[in-house]
Amino acid sequence: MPSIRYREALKQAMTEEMIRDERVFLLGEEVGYYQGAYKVSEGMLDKFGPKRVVDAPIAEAGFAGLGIGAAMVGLRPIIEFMTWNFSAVAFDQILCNAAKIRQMSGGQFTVPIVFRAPNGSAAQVGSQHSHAMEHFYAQIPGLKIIAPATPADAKGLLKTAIRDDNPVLCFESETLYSVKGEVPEDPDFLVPFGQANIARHGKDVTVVAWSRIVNVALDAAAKLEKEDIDVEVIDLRSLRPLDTDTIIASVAKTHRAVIAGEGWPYGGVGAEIVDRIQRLAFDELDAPIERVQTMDVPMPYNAKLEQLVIPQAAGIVEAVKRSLYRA
Amino acid sequence: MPSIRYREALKQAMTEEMIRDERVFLLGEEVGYYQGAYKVSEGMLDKFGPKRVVDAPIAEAGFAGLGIGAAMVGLRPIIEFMTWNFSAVAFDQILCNAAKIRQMSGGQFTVPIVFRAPNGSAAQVGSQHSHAMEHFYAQIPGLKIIAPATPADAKGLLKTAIRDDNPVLCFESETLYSVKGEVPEDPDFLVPFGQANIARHGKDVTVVAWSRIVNVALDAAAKLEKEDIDVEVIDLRSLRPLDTDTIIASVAKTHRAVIAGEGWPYGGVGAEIVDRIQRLAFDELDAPIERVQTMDVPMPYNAKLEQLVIPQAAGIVEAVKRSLYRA
Amino acid sequence: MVATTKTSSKKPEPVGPSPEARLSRLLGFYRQMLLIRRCEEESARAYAQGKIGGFLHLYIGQEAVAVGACAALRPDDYVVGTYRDHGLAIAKGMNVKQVLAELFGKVTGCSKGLGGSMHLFDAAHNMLGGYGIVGGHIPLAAGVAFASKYRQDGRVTLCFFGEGAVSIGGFHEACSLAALWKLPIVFICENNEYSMGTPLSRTMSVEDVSLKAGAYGMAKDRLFVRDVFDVEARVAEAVARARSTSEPTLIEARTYRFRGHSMSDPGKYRTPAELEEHKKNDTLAQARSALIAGGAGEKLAELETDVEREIEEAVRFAEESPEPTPDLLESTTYAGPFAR
Amino acid sequence: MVATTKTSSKKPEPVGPSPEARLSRLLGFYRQMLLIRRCEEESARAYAQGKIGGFLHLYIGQEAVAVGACAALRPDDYVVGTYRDHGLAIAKGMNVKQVLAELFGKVTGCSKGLGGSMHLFDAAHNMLGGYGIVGGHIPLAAGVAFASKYRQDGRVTLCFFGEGAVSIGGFHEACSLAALWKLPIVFICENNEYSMGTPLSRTMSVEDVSLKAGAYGMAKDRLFVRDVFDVEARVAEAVARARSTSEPTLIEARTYRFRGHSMSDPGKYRTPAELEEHKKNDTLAQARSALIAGGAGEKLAELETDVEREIEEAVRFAEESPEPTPDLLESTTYAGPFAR
Ligand SMILES: Cc1ncc(C[n+]2csc(CCOP(=O)(O)OP(=O)(O)O)c2C)c(N)n1
Ligand SMILES: Cc1ncc(C[n+]2csc(CCOP(=O)(O)OP(=O)(O)O)c2C)c(N)n1
Ligand SMILES: [Mg+2]
Ligand SMILES: [Mg+2]
Repeated sequence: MPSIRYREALKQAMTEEMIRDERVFLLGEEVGYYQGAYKVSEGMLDKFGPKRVVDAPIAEAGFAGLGIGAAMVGLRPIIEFMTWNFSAVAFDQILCNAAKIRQMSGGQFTVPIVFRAPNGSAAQVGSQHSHAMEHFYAQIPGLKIIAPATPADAKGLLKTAIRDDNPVLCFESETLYSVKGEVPEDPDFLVPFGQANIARHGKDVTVVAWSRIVNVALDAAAKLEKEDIDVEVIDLRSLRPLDTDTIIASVAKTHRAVIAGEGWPYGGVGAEIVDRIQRLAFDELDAPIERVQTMDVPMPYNAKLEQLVIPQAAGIVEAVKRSLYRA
Repeated sequence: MPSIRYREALKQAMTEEMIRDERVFLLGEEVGYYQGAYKVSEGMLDKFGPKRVVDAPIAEAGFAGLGIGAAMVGLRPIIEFMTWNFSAVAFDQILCNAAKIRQMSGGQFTVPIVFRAPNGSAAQVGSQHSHAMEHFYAQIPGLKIIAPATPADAKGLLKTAIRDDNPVLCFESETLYSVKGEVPEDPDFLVPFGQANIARHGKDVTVVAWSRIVNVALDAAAKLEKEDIDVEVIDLRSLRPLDTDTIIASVAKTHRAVIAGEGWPYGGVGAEIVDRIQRLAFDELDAPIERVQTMDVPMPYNAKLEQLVIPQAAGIVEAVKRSLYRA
Repeated sequence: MVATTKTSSKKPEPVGPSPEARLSRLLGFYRQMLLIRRCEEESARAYAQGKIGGFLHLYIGQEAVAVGACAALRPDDYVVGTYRDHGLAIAKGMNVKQVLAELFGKVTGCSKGLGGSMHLFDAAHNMLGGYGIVGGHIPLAAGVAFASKYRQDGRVTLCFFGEGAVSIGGFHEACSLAALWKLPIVFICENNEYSMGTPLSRTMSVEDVSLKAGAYGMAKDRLFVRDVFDVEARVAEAVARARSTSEPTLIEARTYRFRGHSMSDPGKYRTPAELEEHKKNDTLAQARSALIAGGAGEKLAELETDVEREIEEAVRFAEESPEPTPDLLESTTYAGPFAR
Repeated sequence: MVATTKTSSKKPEPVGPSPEARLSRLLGFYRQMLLIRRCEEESARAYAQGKIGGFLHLYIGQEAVAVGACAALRPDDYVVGTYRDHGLAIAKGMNVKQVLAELFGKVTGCSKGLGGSMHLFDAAHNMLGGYGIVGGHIPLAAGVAFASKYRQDGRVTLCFFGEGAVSIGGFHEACSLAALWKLPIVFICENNEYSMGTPLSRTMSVEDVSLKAGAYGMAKDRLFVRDVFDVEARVAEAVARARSTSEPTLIEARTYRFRGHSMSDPGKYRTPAELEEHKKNDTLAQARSALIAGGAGEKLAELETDVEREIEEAVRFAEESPEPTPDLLESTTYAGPFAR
């Protein structure tokens, strides 16, 4: 299997699906002539032309809504936000239209659309450009949420998303775009939603993570291994649907859980996972479920403070030890 | 103490604070000449004139942002959204500006602004008009979130909000506006944030609720009393800050908890409360923490289905019994 | 991009070959307008009886806009509207039964009773829905037109909204994209002088909404609605432009609503005199007089009894239809397996 | 509301009483423009050395806009800008030390190292910040003007944004509100022909951004920036209108950026020839020639060494300053006790 970068895996997914299905097109800021703000769509304009790789002006609510309308009548748009932060101006379109149209039309209209963008912190991009937006969207019924951590999942999950008849939001990460990994070439390689991947098998503590924090959790697991602590790392892959079974099965084995992800502590995906575990595996738990997340403040620009605010392997190590009463 | 309606209590709060402080003004759609879409501001235009009771065109992002800018330079705006649903088009202004400006200016600028509106379901207003928006906003550091359940708290919390130097979001309820209750007349009557109210004392199970669901929880408690189940009902009053101490003290006594509130099951305020309880009172819990919330679907128009989707006393009764293993 | 303009509202040349043809077309228009008027009146009654819940926004007084505009369309053309959508739904060909059943929250309604008054959808008639967030549907309509251009299917999309929507970002972004990408769409602003309780003068710095088109170099038109034929002709012009050269147009149609914003609106913001003045220009009444003057009195009588029968049947149908069942909730939320 | 217009860019009558006065004012302008240019060049170097992180958007080529515009202001007037805010900050009177220290992420920076390049704030100079969400700051600026009108403090607000921001809702809603409520604000669109890598022609259906003013009945002006005096004069006119009659103005200033959108931009979307062509109109170089021609060569030399010293000091200051400490995080998030 060839080893390619996360960003190329995403491009392969879009390219293969656009070859497969005339109705699929890519629209967003700088996706065409500029070759993508983060080069994810590099070369796609040459391949498909301006009809199917569309450069949009800065009007996220406008082109998000435009994509939803196009999807209602049978196209299958891929809408790229330059980053998920900028989807905040399109929040109403996703909340009130993308997620609602199927039900409020009595099931007459579906919205087969994909919204994708890098998410979470990058390097010192500051207060307004570092949001972990999945926590807002995962709450909303009618949407599906994916957060690939590896190049293979980036390709397989995005292809599944493009073929899905519901609105799917794909949360990528600028810091993952250059990461390499083996990726199948089969044009029908699909990764199903709702099936978490056990990134590392272990028996002592379950660490649940997604997107780039999966790698941070694996670092932490490696450190803990030296202290004879055997951590199981679950890569969720999709946040809605959430693979509760895999999480519960793991906790039933380890009896301890730590949830790690970017995003503020209050509520969000992390709290939801805690809620499910305590409800479905109450008698299995030998310790409180720990959470490791972004500090409860806006993202500071200063590099050291930014690193302090973002979840780190050291924080996961501590949380795992707390859950083992070894802290 | 005179008994007045929830909507009048809100008006008293705004009126008293506008008399007290020239910098306070009310701006929103139909707040003036129309006397308020829900009559909360009835008579205020006559009292204060169009300079301080400002009718706005339909441009929520615009006038939310305008309020933030005015607050940065020393005014103290009260921005009324016709309902919280419509704040979705202003989401970016609240997320990226209101909540961020103080920190990203190094503390130079504060944003003393209040956003207020009815929230959650009303009677059959359907898919796009029934959102429980507090779950999105409570996640965001830099904001304070209040959700008064009684006329007295509506007045006291809103007055505290108007005097607060931070952005405060006030979640009201159309179905509470006509509810009557005793309200102090003291112009300096303030209800502090972060202090929950024990709406009913009990020893068997703790039910945590906010806004109009507090009343639903009290109904459930009354029903359960007949079955010799003694429920303690906690009215949170403010969601950020959240009065964790009161919740934990109650759970330490009852050893069982049920969280009840409008809003979808995935994440949100309910999940956050579960997370805090299991982390801080792990050894106190004799049963999984239960949650009673809106079903995980958009709000249907049909009256019976709507009632099925919204949290009801019966659902709280069942959850309480489950937590007592009596279901 | 050239911006064509028309702001007078003088009568255009008669549409159709002969006066007879014109008269029979007027009969057709009158029937649709009457059907809408009666549907709204029955809705109001049913609302008072508690058979309809939530918000109810009546179209009474504005019938000529939707009827005239839809007359300029092919059946395969698309329409997108606001929460004030009953008239548009009927004008686009939807059955009154489906509409009233939806308002009654019945499973036989166009949206299975899940959408309600503000959210009428009908795939069969390319009615892409009524929407409750002011301005939120305008980009969506641009997307429908984008799809037509993408597929070269020759269809045109009409997007309706009130003058209150013109100040919000969704209007601006949709117009910007439609003009930039030359989308086959006609934006129809139904300027009924009030945004809820707020008159034009307090929501906009310019009274002429069609001026907004200049910001996008978009073709525009402006008319004061007095005549359904005029509406048809003006919209037909814009539709032709969209179909032939794929250029968008902004049309301002000055009209007036005879009822409150919604059922809960006491309407204190306008005087009875103002209301009465406008009712003198009721396009429905005028069409009726024209028909009588034109000697179609007999046909008219038939038509009116016929409409009454249709309305009665629709009300009965709505009342007697079953309600939607809980199993619909999850199956309509997601296509395929539920995601939680 | 009358919409005044000027679209030529012919030289206005000399500002100030005498040629001497004009020359000394030009010296002042040149100093500010040079300070900005040099600050940006040093920032670029520091960025390459990894001393500055995140995004860095340079103002090189556009200096005359901020300098000319701020020259038309009183110290107590307000400015609000985008992420491309270094030039505006300095033009409004901020010390280069505070600016560079902020870019270096130091606690001595204007925003304590918490904001960074995109978020320069300075209450002392009424610099209300640089903002990262395109269009998001425009309504906010309208609010600052609203406060001035509310308090009758006679202040004017200048709001800067790029032509890429004109398609987004925030621009439209802010203009709608400012025109409706007659707010004392001047909207300055710095049209540098590119929105990141996208030329004007592919982001807007009209090339003349000032046309957008017509949609609001707002006063407008349009100039091709060749001369800092011209910028000052045109902005002064709009500022006077705002201050005297509390009317907003939309000014389009056609300009050009000599560097990439940000440091990561390879700039493949334009030819070196195009860039060189524009560099010939570099307002900084032209001001310099004018000063020499005017016989101010000596003063010029002094000034330039002086600026060099100021820049050196600022860089040293930024490098040697301490970083912000963790305790700042919570205390800057909330005024008063933390809310969790
Ligand atoms: C974004 C948003 N803000 C506010 C509302 C509440 N609202 C519903 S209709 C309406 C007035 C709209 O007036 P107009 O656009 O003129 O349409 P009309 O009702 O006159 O047909 C308002 C303020 C809403 N639905 N959406
Ligand atoms: C809402 C939003 N969408 C996208 C971006 C990403 N972005 C930052 S600057 C920029 C281009 C802006 O161009 P222009 O407005 O012309 O200003 P200039 O950079 O030329 O000064 C884009 C797309 C953003 N910051 N905010
Ligand atoms: Mg109207
Ligand atoms: Mg630009």
